[in-house]
Amino acid sequence: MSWAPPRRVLIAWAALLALLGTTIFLAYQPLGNFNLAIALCIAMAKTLIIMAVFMELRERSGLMIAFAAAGFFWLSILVWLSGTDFVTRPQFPPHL
Amino acid sequence: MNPRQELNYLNCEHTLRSWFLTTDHKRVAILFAATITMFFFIGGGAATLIRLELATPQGDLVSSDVYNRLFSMHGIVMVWFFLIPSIPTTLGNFMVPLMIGARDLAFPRLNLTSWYLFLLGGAVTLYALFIGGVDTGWTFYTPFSTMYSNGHVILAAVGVFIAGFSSILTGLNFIVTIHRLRAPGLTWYRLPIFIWSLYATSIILVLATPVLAMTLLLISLERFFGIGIFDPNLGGDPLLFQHLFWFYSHPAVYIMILPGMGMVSELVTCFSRKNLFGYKFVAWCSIAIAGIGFLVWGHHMFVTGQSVFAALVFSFMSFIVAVPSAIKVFNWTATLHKGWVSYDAPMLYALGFIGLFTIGGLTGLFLAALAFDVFVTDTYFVVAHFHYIMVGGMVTAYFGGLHYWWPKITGRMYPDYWARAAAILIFFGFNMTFFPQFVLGILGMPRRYHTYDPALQVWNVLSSAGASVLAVAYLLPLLYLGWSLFCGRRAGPNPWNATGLEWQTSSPPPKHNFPQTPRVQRGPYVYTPEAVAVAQNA
Amino acid sequence: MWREWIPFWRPGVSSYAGDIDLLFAGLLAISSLVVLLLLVLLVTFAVRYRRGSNADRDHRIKKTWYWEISWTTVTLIGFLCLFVWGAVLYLEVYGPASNALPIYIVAKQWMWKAQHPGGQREINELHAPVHRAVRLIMASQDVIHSFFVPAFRVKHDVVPGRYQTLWFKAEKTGVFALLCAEFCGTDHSRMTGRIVVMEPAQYESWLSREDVGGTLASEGAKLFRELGCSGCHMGQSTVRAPPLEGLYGKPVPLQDGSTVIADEGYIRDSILLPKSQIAAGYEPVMPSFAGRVGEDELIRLVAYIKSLADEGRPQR
Amino acid sequence: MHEAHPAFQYATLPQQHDAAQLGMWTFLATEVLFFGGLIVGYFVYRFGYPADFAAAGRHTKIAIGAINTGFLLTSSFLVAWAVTAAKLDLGRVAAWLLVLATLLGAIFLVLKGYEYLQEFHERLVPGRNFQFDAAHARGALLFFMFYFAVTGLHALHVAIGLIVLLAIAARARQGAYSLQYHAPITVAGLYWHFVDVVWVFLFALIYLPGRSGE
Repeated sequence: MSWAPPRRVLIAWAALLALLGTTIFLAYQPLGNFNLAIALCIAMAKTLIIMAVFMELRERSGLMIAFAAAGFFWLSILVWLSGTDFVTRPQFPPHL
Repeated sequence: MNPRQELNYLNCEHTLRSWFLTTDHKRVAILFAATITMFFFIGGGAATLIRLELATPQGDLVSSDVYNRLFSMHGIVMVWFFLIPSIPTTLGNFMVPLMIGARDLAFPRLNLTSWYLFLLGGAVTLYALFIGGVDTGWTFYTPFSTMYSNGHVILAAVGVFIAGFSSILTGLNFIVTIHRLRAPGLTWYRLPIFIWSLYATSIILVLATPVLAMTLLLISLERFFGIGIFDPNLGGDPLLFQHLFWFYSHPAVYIMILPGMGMVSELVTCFSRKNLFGYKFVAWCSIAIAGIGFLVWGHHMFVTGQSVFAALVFSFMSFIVAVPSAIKVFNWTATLHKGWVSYDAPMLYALGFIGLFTIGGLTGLFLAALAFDVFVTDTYFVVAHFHYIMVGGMVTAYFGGLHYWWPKITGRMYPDYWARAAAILIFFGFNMTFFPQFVLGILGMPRRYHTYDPALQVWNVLSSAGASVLAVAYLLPLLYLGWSLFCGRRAGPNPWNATGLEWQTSSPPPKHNFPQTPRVQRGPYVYTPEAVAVAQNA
Repeated sequence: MWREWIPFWRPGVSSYAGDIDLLFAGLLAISSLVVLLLLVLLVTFAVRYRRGSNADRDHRIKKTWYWEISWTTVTLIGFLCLFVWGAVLYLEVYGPASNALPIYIVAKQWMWKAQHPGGQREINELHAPVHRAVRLIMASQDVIHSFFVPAFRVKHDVVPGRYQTLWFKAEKTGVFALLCAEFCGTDHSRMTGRIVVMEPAQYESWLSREDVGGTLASEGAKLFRELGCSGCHMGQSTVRAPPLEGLYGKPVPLQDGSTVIADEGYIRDSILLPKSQIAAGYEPVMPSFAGRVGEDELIRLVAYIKSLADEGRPQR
Repeated sequence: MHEAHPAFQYATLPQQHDAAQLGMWTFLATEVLFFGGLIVGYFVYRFGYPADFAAAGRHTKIAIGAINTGFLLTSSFLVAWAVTAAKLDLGRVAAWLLVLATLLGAIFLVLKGYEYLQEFHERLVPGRNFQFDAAHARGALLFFMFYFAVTGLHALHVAIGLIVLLAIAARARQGAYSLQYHAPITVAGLYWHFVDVVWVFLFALIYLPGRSGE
């Protein structure tokens, strides 16, 4: 059965579906602001699994991993620095 | 062997098809060069009309609507269709594989695609500009652009959007090429600084341009459907647009200037016959500028009602990003120390660059200082500042590079006398045009003004007079470089006795650059005493 | 004054203009020094070590490390000083003003409209007393404009959809240019006006000379009745709607548990978006007035509600 | 099985593969920031209008969203499987797996379209017929503008992915890929997985807010 899926790919798939279930379940628990944090953490976990296994990043060089991380890192710069404005602005949203 | 018989990338094929479907990076570079030269003169034409209009304070040459379209056209064309692609897509495209000893870029077909996208984007934008134009300025600020402008905003934005993908593809190609196609022995610290700076540029192209693309898409949607996420009437925030726009457009300034800095590093070393002072520092400064350059965009928004805290952060980062630029200037100066300085035309451009860039950079500090920015932002002080960086810096470096590599690209030498005359004329014409604009800014003349206080006329007339000198000076190279194509003396493989790999192949280079892949054993600027002596006697 | 001797320099006339001019002088001095130093070095090196000269080229600097570290450090420290200088001044210019005279500004394509608390209205002109802090509450009816007075060394964008405040204190009487500094369309360059700074006595007499229908607050009160606001917010009917007396400047507890300070911006938004911030204990029954009242009328309503703050809590 | 040669600018096939991978990852970094522009807008307004976003989030169709997420994850799994099969010279298996993955992607698009239709009937389309509980209308409008823009763009990416996968499947069926030469199928796979990653985040941002209560 050489055409069967490799074990790690199968496991990753199962883990992804399990995480999907978990995130939906946790979204219905009243946890306040933690709901968003948890949802994002699970999304990140899923991303890591997809990248490491499906996208075979774990077999790649550090350079490739750095490239994969670069986009997310720069996005975090964008979020963080625009955030400094909106979080500390007395007039956002337009009232307040 | 008769040099006329020697096959090179120019004479190996002659059909139109061989040009328009070429994947040779050198030919693609020529295609780009022709295109951006056209855009340079379109943008320059608009600038000429602007300066002509501003010679009198009443606004009597064109109507204010036409004037607004002129400066928008000048900005859009110059920024996206000349400055950003200029060095990377022409000199970079031509030289990157040559300088790293490769046969081509990593993705030659992508490279050609990039040109076609650029052409398409340019055509769409030009169409928008000529069927009625855009009156938003190159910044497309909402809500003016989305709800009040009566220009062809969507078309222009779509054009820029398409051209943005051309930039992304070029940057991507360079990154992969520099990582994967270096000749054997060519380690990172043996790379010419020009390559380092193009690598840094590519990082910005790849990571900033998509945000611009998304922003332009959003304002196009907002304008098309009449609803959108920046509309203050619907709870949106126009400042979010400015954040997204400047997240691209501030790093874009570094897209423009970094290749210029790399260019000057090549020129200063070659014409001083000396290794670059502080090579590693200069190399890493390029990367540092590319990185920190992403953290400063809010300094365009100090007076917009952004939070005071954010303004402080952005001001601080802006001062930090100026440090690596300052380091570079010091290193270029120190490179001359105990060198063998010659005054060929490219070197004159390089020296001009150092002077003009220094003034542009220092006035950048004025604008980074928060309280002073409150006074002079949105005035001619800003206009003068960024023209010192972009025209005084970037365009001067581009001309320097063009003159430096012209013999390599065409195999011909240009008339030396004329080239030096043009370099000097550009320097003086430039200062005459833009220095008075600093004064105008201090006197409180806002930018994008069609009419102005008659008391300011004398400075505007000075500036306009300088602009006419500058216009002539920019036309000169077109003439003598064009002449040299047919009548210029033939240049050998290495007319400057420079050290780079690109000089080790014939001029113009053969189709696949090198007869055999070169092996590299030393750094980029190792001028041996013998090499110096040859140059000394030449 | 020495500054007046320089041909391209007009000294600033606001309370903070002197400091900003000093900052400019400082920046200019430092930059000139740097440019001079570089110029001298470049010219010296380029001439002395030109090709063909016999200058000594032995003993080149080999260790570049020390040089790099030293000029990086010096530059960094210099820049940080400039940052602090600029930032401290910025906090003063954009900070709060004490005991300031409020004046309302509405920007629209392509004019500046000013409204004084006493009801005086002007277009493209702004009369202000000398030596007295003036606080501008600015709104835009359409696109982004920017209130720029070069002589005061100050500007601030006026972004639609909210109030923006800016203060200045003129130290000299005279007429100064008011400009729009953010591109706003066809007649952007004609969206200019005059700031007339007068002696306090003259200012008072100017105020009384102006033909006014009533104070801003009294016009607001009229609007308040015409629009039917008084039906819920006044007298005995304040069961359904919160009373507005003594509201301005006080914290308001909201339904979601948070509190906000009732400043001009809050009042404005409560009129336009009544359902976004409901005061604790009230039903969200107020209709929105967005689209029914313009920025001019809003200013009057806000002025009126502000004036109720001083009345304390009368007949309840 | 024909012998594969590197393109002229490369010295070896591994070098060419490596360049292709690096190029794709660079492109994906670009894509992250492309979607990032919208995501920033989302976070800014979610910070500004938390209650409105919660209310709007409750109006999304979480059942369809969850099923769609499952389909995309599975389709991604099939593509990863296909890549390993292609490397084992099992071209026909790889082709069938890719076709299956394409099918799941197509179902995703169909369900997405059905979801849009429902939202249209519920008057949730900004600019067309938007109507929402007045207390939360302001933020909800921004939410749904974000929603349609970002899912629309994502759907476009899915559609492009479907075409790419089918083209690759055709080539795989002809046995074009092997352990030595498999750059196109791996690179196409990277793209498809990335589309999946984007959706994973969109699912968390669109369907989950406000589920835990009023």
